[in-house]
Parts: sequence; C-alpha cells; structure tokens
Amino acid sequence: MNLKGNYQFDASSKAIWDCLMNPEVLTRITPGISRLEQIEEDQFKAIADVKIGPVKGSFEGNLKVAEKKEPERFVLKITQKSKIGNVSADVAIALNKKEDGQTEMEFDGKAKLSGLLARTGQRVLSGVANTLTKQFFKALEKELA
Amino acid sequence: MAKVELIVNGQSVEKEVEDRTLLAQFLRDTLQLTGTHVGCDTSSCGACTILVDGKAVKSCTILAVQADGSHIKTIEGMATNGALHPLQEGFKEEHGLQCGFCTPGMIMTAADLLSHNNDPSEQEIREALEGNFCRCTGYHNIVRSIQHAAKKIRSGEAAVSA
Amino acid sequence: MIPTGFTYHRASSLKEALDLLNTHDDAKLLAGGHSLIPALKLRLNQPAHLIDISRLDDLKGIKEEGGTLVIGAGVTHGEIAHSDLVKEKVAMLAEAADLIGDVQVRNVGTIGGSLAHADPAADWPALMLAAEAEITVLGPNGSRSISAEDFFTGFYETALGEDEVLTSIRIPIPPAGTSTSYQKFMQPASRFAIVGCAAMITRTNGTCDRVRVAFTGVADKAYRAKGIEDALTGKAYDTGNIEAAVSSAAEGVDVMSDHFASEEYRSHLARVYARKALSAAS
Amino acid sequence: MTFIGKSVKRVEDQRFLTGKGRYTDDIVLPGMTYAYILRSPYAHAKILSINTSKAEAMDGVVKIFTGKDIAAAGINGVPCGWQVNFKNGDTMKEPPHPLLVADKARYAGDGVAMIIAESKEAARDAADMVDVEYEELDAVTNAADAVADGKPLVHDDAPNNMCFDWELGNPIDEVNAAMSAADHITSLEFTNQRVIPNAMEPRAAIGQYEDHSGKYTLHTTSQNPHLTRLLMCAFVLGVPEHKVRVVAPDVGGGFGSKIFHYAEEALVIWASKQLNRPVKWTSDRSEAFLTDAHGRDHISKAEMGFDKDGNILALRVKTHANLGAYLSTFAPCVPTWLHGTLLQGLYTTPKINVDVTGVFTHTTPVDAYRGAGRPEATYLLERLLDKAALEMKRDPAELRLQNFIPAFDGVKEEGYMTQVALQYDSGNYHGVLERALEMVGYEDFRKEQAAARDEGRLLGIGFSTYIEACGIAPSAVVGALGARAGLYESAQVRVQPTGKVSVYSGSHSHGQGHETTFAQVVADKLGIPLEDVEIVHGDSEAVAFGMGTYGSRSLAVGGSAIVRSIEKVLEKGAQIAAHKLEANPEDLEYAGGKWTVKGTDKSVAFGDVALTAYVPHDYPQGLEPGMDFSSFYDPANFTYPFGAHIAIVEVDKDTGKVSLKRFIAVDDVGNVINPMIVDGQIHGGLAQGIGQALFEGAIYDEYGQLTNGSYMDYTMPRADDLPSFEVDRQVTPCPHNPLGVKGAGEAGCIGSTPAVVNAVMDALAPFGIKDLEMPMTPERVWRTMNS
Repeated sequence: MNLKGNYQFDASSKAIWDCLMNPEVLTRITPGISRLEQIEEDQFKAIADVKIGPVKGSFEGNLKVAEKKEPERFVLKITQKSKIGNVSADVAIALNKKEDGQTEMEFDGKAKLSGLLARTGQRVLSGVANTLTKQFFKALEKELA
Repeated sequence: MAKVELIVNGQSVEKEVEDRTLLAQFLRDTLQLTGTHVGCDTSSCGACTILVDGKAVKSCTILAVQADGSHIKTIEGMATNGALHPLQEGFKEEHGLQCGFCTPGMIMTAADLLSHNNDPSEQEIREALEGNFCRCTGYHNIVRSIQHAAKKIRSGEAAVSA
Repeated sequence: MIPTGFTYHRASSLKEALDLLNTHDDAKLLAGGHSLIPALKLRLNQPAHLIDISRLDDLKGIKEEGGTLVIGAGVTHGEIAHSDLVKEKVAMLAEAADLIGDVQVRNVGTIGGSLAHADPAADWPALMLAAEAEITVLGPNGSRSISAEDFFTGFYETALGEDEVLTSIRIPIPPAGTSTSYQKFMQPASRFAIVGCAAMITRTNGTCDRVRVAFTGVADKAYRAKGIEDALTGKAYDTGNIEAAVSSAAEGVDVMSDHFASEEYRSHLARVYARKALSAAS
Repeated sequence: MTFIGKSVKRVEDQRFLTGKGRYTDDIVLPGMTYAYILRSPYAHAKILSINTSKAEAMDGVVKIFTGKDIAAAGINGVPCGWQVNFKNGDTMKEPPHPLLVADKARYAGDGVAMIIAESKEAARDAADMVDVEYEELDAVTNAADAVADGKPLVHDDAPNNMCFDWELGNPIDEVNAAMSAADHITSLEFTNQRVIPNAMEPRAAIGQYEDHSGKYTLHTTSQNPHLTRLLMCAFVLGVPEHKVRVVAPDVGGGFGSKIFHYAEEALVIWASKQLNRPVKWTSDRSEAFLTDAHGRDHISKAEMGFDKDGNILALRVKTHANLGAYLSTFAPCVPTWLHGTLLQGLYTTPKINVDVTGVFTHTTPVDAYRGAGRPEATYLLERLLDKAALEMKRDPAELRLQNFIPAFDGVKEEGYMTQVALQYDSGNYHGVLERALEMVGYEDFRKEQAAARDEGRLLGIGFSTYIEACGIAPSAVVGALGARAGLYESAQVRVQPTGKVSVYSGSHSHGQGHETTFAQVVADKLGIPLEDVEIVHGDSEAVAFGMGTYGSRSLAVGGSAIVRSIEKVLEKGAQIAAHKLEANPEDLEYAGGKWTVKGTDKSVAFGDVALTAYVPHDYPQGLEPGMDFSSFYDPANFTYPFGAHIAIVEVDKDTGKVSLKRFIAVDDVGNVINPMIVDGQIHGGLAQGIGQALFEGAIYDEYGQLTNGSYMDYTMPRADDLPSFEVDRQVTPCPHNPLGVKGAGEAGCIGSTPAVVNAVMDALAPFGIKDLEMPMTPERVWRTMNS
C-alpha cells in the first residue's frame, strides 16, 4: 500500500522537526500509539491500540528514525505486530520550506501488511491509512499551534 | 455459558453453550444436525442458511443465544413423514445439486422466497439466490428446481410451510 | 470462524442496555449483528461483552408521525424494503434496502446497526444525508437528535457516543412533487457500494425547487454533493442540466481506491451514478 | 430395461436433500481432539524462534507440534507425483516440501505449528498465544520475473527459481522457418491468471490411530483416496499401507483442488498416533484461500503464422508457468503434458513448438484446476484465432472452419496424429461449430449487433472451439512422460447370492453422480433393475485400489473397468446357465436379465444363476463357486472430447461492466450415459470458465501477500451474474473404450473462458481494442475504452 501525500503547516521546519523528534509529542500525536519507550538513540519500542470501525487490534513493535538530515528530512521505519497481521512501513518525510514561514510536509512510503490484514482488509485499507494520516496531521497542527 | 432453548424442526431443545457459540456450530456440534454446512467465514456463501421464525438466516452470523426462543427449521426438518418437500423434490427432478454441499442452504433460501412468492420469475429466483454460492451447477438447474417446486406448490399438490 | 470469548447480555429495556454499556468496559451493542459478528469471527475485534438490543420493542416499527417517517433502529433492511409506507413516502429507502447484502442479511441486519457501524461503503448513510434524516440517540443524560450531516464524522466514525444507543431515524416526508432514487454500483464480491447515489428532487412545473444528492462508497465517509445540488436547483429538470451538474460529483472529497475501483474510475462512476439517480428520480 | 442414455434421477440425491450427506467435518469420533494450524503470515521469512509455552499452558490444549518436532521424528515432506526433466536431461528441481516448516516459510500460509486441543475453540484460542519470531525476506510472485538473475530464491538449490525447462513439438528451427514464410503473424502476450478453486466444502481431515492393532484411519476430503494413501504411507510417514485405511466420504466438490496429497492429512495421522486419540482438522475459508492448490497462472507469448488465404502455418509458444512455493502432487505435468500437447487444438497447424519454464515463487502451490493445462492451451489458441480474424478481416467462425481437421471416426479413418505427441481418437469438429452457429442464429445476430452499434450499444459475439485430452491415461504412456503412478482404474463387481450387485470402484464421486451413472451401466449390461445395483467408492478398505477422479476420467477409465468385470460375470454366468439349461454356453444369449437358449423359450434368470454360483449343489464341474470379479482397466489412449462455445455479451459504455447475455455450448463428449448429469457437468464448467473470464483472479502484492483471500474480495459468479445456458451435443463415440465415452467434467470450463473474452473483444472492436487481460473487470474494460 502506498502512502503518499503532503500537508501544509503554519510553522517553521525546525519547529516541526523538534516536535517530531520528541518521543513524548510523538506518542501524543500518533494515532493509536499508547506508549513509546526509547531503546536506543532514534529507536523506540512502540505499543499501539488501533480501533477503526470493525477492526480493533493491539500492535507492538518498533519505531526507528533513520537517515536524519535536520531539519529537512528523515525516514520513519515502523514494524508492528499483532494477532490479526503485521504492518511495516518505511516512510520518507521531507520538510520543505515555503513562503511566509510555512512548511510543507511531504511523505512518501509504502506500508507492507501481512496476515489477515493483507488478505481481507483491502476494502478498507486505503481508508484506514487516510484516516490515520489525517488524524496525525491534525494532532501535529494542534501541537504546533 | 448460556442456556439456549429453541424449537428445532418442531422439537424443543434446551442446551448450555458458550456465549460465543454460533448458531451454525450449535446445530452441527451440539445437536448433530450436520445438514447445515459452513462454507466460509465472511457470511458470504449461504451454505449455512436455515429458517429462523420462517425467515432465511445465515446461521454462521448469529449466536445460538441470540436465537433463544425461536423456531428453527433446518434441511433435516423439510420432509414431512418421509415425503420430500416440493423444493427437495424439485432439486432431485431437475438435477439442482451435484456435490450437495451448498444444497441445504439453497433449499432454505428458496423456501423463504416461495413462502412469499409462489410464482417467481427466473430473474427473481436468481436475485433471491444472491447470497448463496454454488460451484458445481452454474445455478442453471437450481433455477429450474425452484421453478419446479413453485409450480407444484401453485398447483396445490403440496401445502408448504416455510 | 471462532470469535474470542465474550459475555453475552440480553437487555430487556433501553435503560438496561445503557446501564450495561456504562458498567462494562469494552462492550459492544449487538443488534442484527451482521456487521459485528463477521468481524468477531475473523477476530478483527475482540470485545469482552456483547449487549443484545435486538429484542427491544422500543427499537421496532416503522410509522408516520406528523409529517415524519419514523423508523426504529432495530428495523431490518428487509422490513424497510417491503414496507408499503416507506415505498409510498420515501421510495428510495425501500429501493436501497433491497440492494443491501443479500436476502439473508436483509432478514437480520438492522438500519440502526448499519448506521452506527458507518461503513464508508454502506448504503444507508447516503440515503440519510439525501433525506436529511435526524438520528435519535439515547444516552445516560437522555435523548438527543443528530442531523445526518453531523452524524457521519469520518471513516467508520459517527457522532454516537460510546455510552449511547441509536434508537430511531426520523425522516421528514418530502412534499408533493418530490421524487427519489437510489442507484448503486456494487463491489461484485462483497456487494457493498463502490458508488451509491441517493437523489431526491422536488419540482414545480419541471423546475427543480430542491435537490438533495448524496454518495456513499466514494470517499472515506458518505457525503452530500452540494455542487450538484446547487447546480441543479432552480434549473429545469432536463438531460443537459443534469449532465452539467454531475460533473462535480466527486469534487472536494478524498476518493478511495481499491482492487475494484481506482480513484479515477470511482470518480467517474460517481458522475455516472449521479446521472443515473437523477434521471431515475423522475 | 435400458438405462444408458436416459436421464435417470440421481440415487445419491436423497441423502443430500435431507441433510444426511456425511462430509468429513460431519464426523465426530470418541475422544476426538481438534487441530488448528498456525501459518506464516509472511511469504518468505526465516523462523528465528517459536515459543509455545504460554499456549501450552492454556485450558484444553493437548499438544503443540512445530516443524522441529516433525523433522526430529524423521518425517519426510509431501512428495510430487510427476517428474519433468530439463531440456538437457537433468531431472527437475524437487526441493523438500515439509509438513510444517522448521527454518523458513516460503509462502504466506506455510504451516508453522499444529495446535491440538480438546475443542476447536481451545485450539483456536491457543494459536493466538504462540509466539513466532520471523525475519522477513524479500519475495517473488511473478513467474516471468522470478527467473531473472539476482531475484530472491525460493529454494537455494533451484537457481533462478527454475524447476524445469521443457520443450515439445517440431524443432524450433522448422517452426521459425515456417513462421518466416507466413503472410501474416498474429501475436499475443498474456497472463492466464491464477484462479482459486473454491470447492464449497473446505478441506478437512481426521486421523485416527488404534493402538491395539497399530492401524490408522484417515477420513479426508479427497478426490483420490488410494493415491493419498500410497503417497502418505510410502513417501511421507513410512507406515505400512495395509495398516492404513483412507476414507473419502461425501466430498463437497473438488475441481482438482482435492486430488492432491496435502500436508494436513499426514499431520493428523501422525499426531493421532502420538496422542493415541483422533485428531480432526477443518480448514477455514480464509485458510482454504491460502492453502488449497491454486490453478492456471501462466505467462505466455504466442505467435501464429498464416498464409495469405488464412491457412495456419505455424505456432510458436513460450510460457512461464508459476508452480508456487513447492511442487504439489501433479504440478509439473499441468503446464507441460496437459498444456503443450493440446496446442494442436482442432487445427491442422503443420508446425508447432512450445517451450515451457516451470518456476518457483513465494506463493501458494499451483496444480490442476478444472481442465488443468487444457484451458490454458485453448485460451491461447482461441484468442489467437479471433485476433487473427480481426487483423486479417476474416469472419472468426469461418477462419476456424477453414483450418479444422476433417472429420474422422477413428475406426474407418485413423486417429489424427498431432505435432505435439497425441493421436486424437475421433472427431467431427465442423459439426459442433456449425450446430452452435445455427443455435445462436449467427447471421441475425450480426444484424442485431450492427443495429445496436448504431444506437451506441456495445454487443459482441465470441467463439471458442476446444479439444481436450481426457480419460487419463494409458499407464505406459504417462509413465514415459514422467508420471510416478499408473493411471488405470479398478472395479470389482460382486454379484450377491440373491442377484443383487455391489460394485466397488476406484473412481471417486464428489458431485459427478457416479452412484447413478455407474449403476445405469451395470443395470443395463446385466439387464437388472437399477435399484439392484449399489456403487461403493471412496474407501480404501472396500475398494481394492483406485486412481481417483480428475481429468474427466471416471467413466472412460473407471466405467470401462466396470464393463470389463461385468464381461467376466457374464462369461461365468453363461457357464452356469448352460449347465442349468443343459446347453452349450455358446448356444446361449444374454438379454433382459436372463440367458436363453437361442431359438427356444428355455431360459434362466440372472438371479437364479447367481444363487447357483453361491449354492453350487448342481454345478459345472471344475468351475469355482461364487461370482465376484475384479478388473483393472488401462486405457489404450486418451479420449478427446471437443466442442464449440459461443458467448454473447453487452458492455456498458458508462461503466465497462460486461453482461453475459447468452451462452451456447455444443459439446461432443462421445456416448452419453446420463444426459441430465452430463448437461449438469457442462453447466458447472461453463460457470467456472466464465468466472475466470469476468470475475476471478488471485491478486498477490509485491510482498507475496494474497490480497483478495476472502469472499468479500475474491469474486465468484453468483446466480444473478449468469444467464441460463443453451446447451446441445453431438455424439462421436470414442473408438477405443467399451462405452464409447470421452468425459464431460472439464469441457465447459475449457471452452467458455476464451468465448467470453472473444465476445468482449468483439464488443469493443469499434474502439480498436484487440487485447484485454482477464478477469475483464469493469474498470479494466472502461480503462481500455478510454485509453
């Protein structure tokens, strides 16, 4: 599943960068994430409870920030396991400076699903991804405000 | 555990089952009425169709305890005193079955249809079967079988209860 | 095929249902169960408690109440499809009900259950929006009414609180001169809507006084196509005007994409089905 | 009393209609336990660790076995029953196919652990508590991609993921030369997509071990119980065959997917001994999507050369066949000997070369699915013919008629020798197409079509003619081609002392109606009432041996074996009758259930003779008592059913949705014993073939996940997707088997797919469209119209 899109923020790329690199904030704004425990630098153990419509699952796994180039880009590597299937995603995030102090956040990546999620979830998957993304950006916006 | 009381094919039944027991499992495992089949896990195939208070229901999609107090009819209850129901007869006469696995569900769905429309068109029959898969017959003879039964019912040769 | 274990409760009144809902964490209401039980069987969801509200008389029945069609939340799709009152007053509801799932699903699945579930490809949300339904819910602090427009808040998301029960749907009976239609392009395997379009048009002497068009299946939630409505209101009901109006069918929404319909194709279908629904509502 | 040729109502129906059918999952044995198989969610992954301790501690859990336990017990993997060699003579790559994997999963669905519990609920719940740590690896899913250098390997010892490469027909130089002399070459590159069989009854197996006798019983959803026993005993478990009984009770459809020996069968048998309790496993539908062998999945490039008059000069085919992650029982033979050999079709094509590469990928194993290889060959030929007609501005029906092999009956005229190793038995190919054209009202349709086009409606007609090789197969021939089993059939006809007859057949019925058709043959040949005959099948303890049912072989091979045994019965009966009538056996004739001295009214009935055979007080000297004969019939050749199918479709311009308006099928399956049953077989085959054309197809993502593995996502035809079918038949008897029959099970599925595709192409002709991939979903058609 492709994850691609962008979102405009009324904040500097530095401000966004700082938010995103702060585990506490990240826990707050990432939909479903209930706990983020630092294992080593830029690497976290993540626990998520995702509840969307008919699907409710507890996910557990890793979140890793890689290829950091402050404050322009980084790659988020996520692996999450659950009884209904596993999810892993590599998402490249770019923070592009715009006029008037605005920043465009662009993301481009792929999510890889397995198990029941891959097999029977097709009908709703793009919706799930959209919803989670929207929630994330809204929360980030709030955080920046 | 939940207590379930049902009238199944005219007989009272009272059993204790786990709350999560699906009606299809209850019929098959608890009552050994294995004529009701399970062909999928997404409520799509219709092999498990039975009549609950006269209406066609996918027994894999209701809990046994939800059906508590209902009148249930399964394929085992369709014949009366050894005489086949017109639908059973129709399926035999028109070769409406091959492997037989989808057949009970097909017949129960058709019974619901004929209970409120005893002269369905081919299109109406095909639409009524939209929730039942058959992989053997291409549905061709199933349609004929239901037409056969409808004709027999209309001619008054058979009184039908659904 | 085997759900995880849970405790089943049968509510004998709405009040009891609310109490149970408030006493138990991780509880789900069970009406027809035709959205919930399939999810439980695949273990996509694992609630600890199910509260069965399917037998509550308060949730039953279809009636007319002073210019309003009132449908109990526990009314099945099949009952709506066969209701003479519905056919006479708001025909598209019966038309749509007959296209939901299959016979067996329609015999058990309920309108309230479907609305609370808010599947983005379910049929009812489009109809509720086009009919400007009010959705009545009961919570610990009493009853409240939510307009359909406010009810569907997102992807499988509604304004229904976790401690509330959806009790009925109230639909204003449209004035004379109103015609309605629901047209659906089905996903061939699941028979959910890839595009479902509900249209309601009130006309005087061939001019559209009031137009309501809503879609399901297209975006992550059902929506009203205000662009189409505005483009046709006050205009003559004819092919040219309809054609011009439907071009905006999928504008301003995030169009979904799956194996059966890409974003582009789905957008195209939205226009086609808007035309079909508007043309059929004659 | 003539039963042959009559639409006798099926004797098996009574039990199915009253809910008394007995399918494997219906069976409950005392002390039974329930198995759930935990499967890899990944298509390709190393198994780093498995922790079963939490699950083992749960209520009701009896035992959990992992791949390590299976390996430690010295159990072999599932064997392959057919060997195909590389062109250079090397044997195909045949990597092990473990019952449960210990080190590495090679497709999403590979078994990792078996959880056995007191109830299926407990087994299912415990499965959620087994922790498996995987290291996910890259996967390959597409056969043409997988052979490229540097791709992930499914098996380390199969470089470039190649299982074999294989060639058949005329030398490629000759074909190339013929092709370069052609005035017109039509070429086609296409995927014959992977489809999922979806028999309505999910697979199930029950293993039962008796410690006092050391005997096992396996109840299983098999088309092929004896072969399952042979493979499981001899190759997997090393258990003596006489200690294993395999029963395939009522089986809810197979379509190929239940021919094969599956890991779960050996697992429940082995586990039942470990636990000394019966073990039952029943597949979920989700699991069936992942683990039942899939069908088709060829990627082909084909070219057909014509002279200026439209005569076919040559055919060149290159195919990559996806075999999945492991070799299923008959996998290697499907894209080779069941596909390459059928590329002559009904045509006189003088030069043919076919080249096939069998490829491993990280997907569910692929094997025979209704038609097996023959639908792929037919699709290729019939798409080429229609496309060539379009390109050469010829009528597609006429172009076919022009190139058909002339009629031959296989008796007066010899069988037709093809360029691809087969000798057709008998055929009248013009006859079926001409009849189909008459039924469809071809000229009128073209007028209707022209009028519809003027109104902007898209109507189309599509043709398909096919031939298939059935009655599989002469043992010596298939042995030479790589089969690791004989493909004869056995039948025992046991005349009871009262003259009632029990027949034990090695064929297996799972919808085909053998209990009726075979009884018709027996009752007819013996001149006794139908109800005096009983057909027993599906139990290795009752039936001496059998090769099962697939490849439309039951009547041609199994039925012929029955006829052979009946001949023996009648021969012995004549000796007894002659003794009773004080006549010479050669002076007797047998008709109407009695032996009569020719030219007299002196006769003795079958029942009296039977009784005498068992109460031999007054009896021919030296003759053994009893009347019970077995035969093993090994066919002299394949049988070759053929036919012509025509589809009429309408395409909705707005949505691209295809509606099938009419479907005409004229099939020649040789002699027909029960027309009602034969028509039913054709109908069902048509629906499956149409399903492939319009609806069905497995969709794997790049990671090897089957993304439409449920009925919410995988589209199968429903009642309101199909019209009533218009079927008729022609009869050209098979000259080499005693019944003159050819087989009807696969015909509908072989002919229908290209007919529908060709009809859609015809409907879309105004857009200049010549190719479209299957399934022809609305979006695909719409895109093509709008590109």
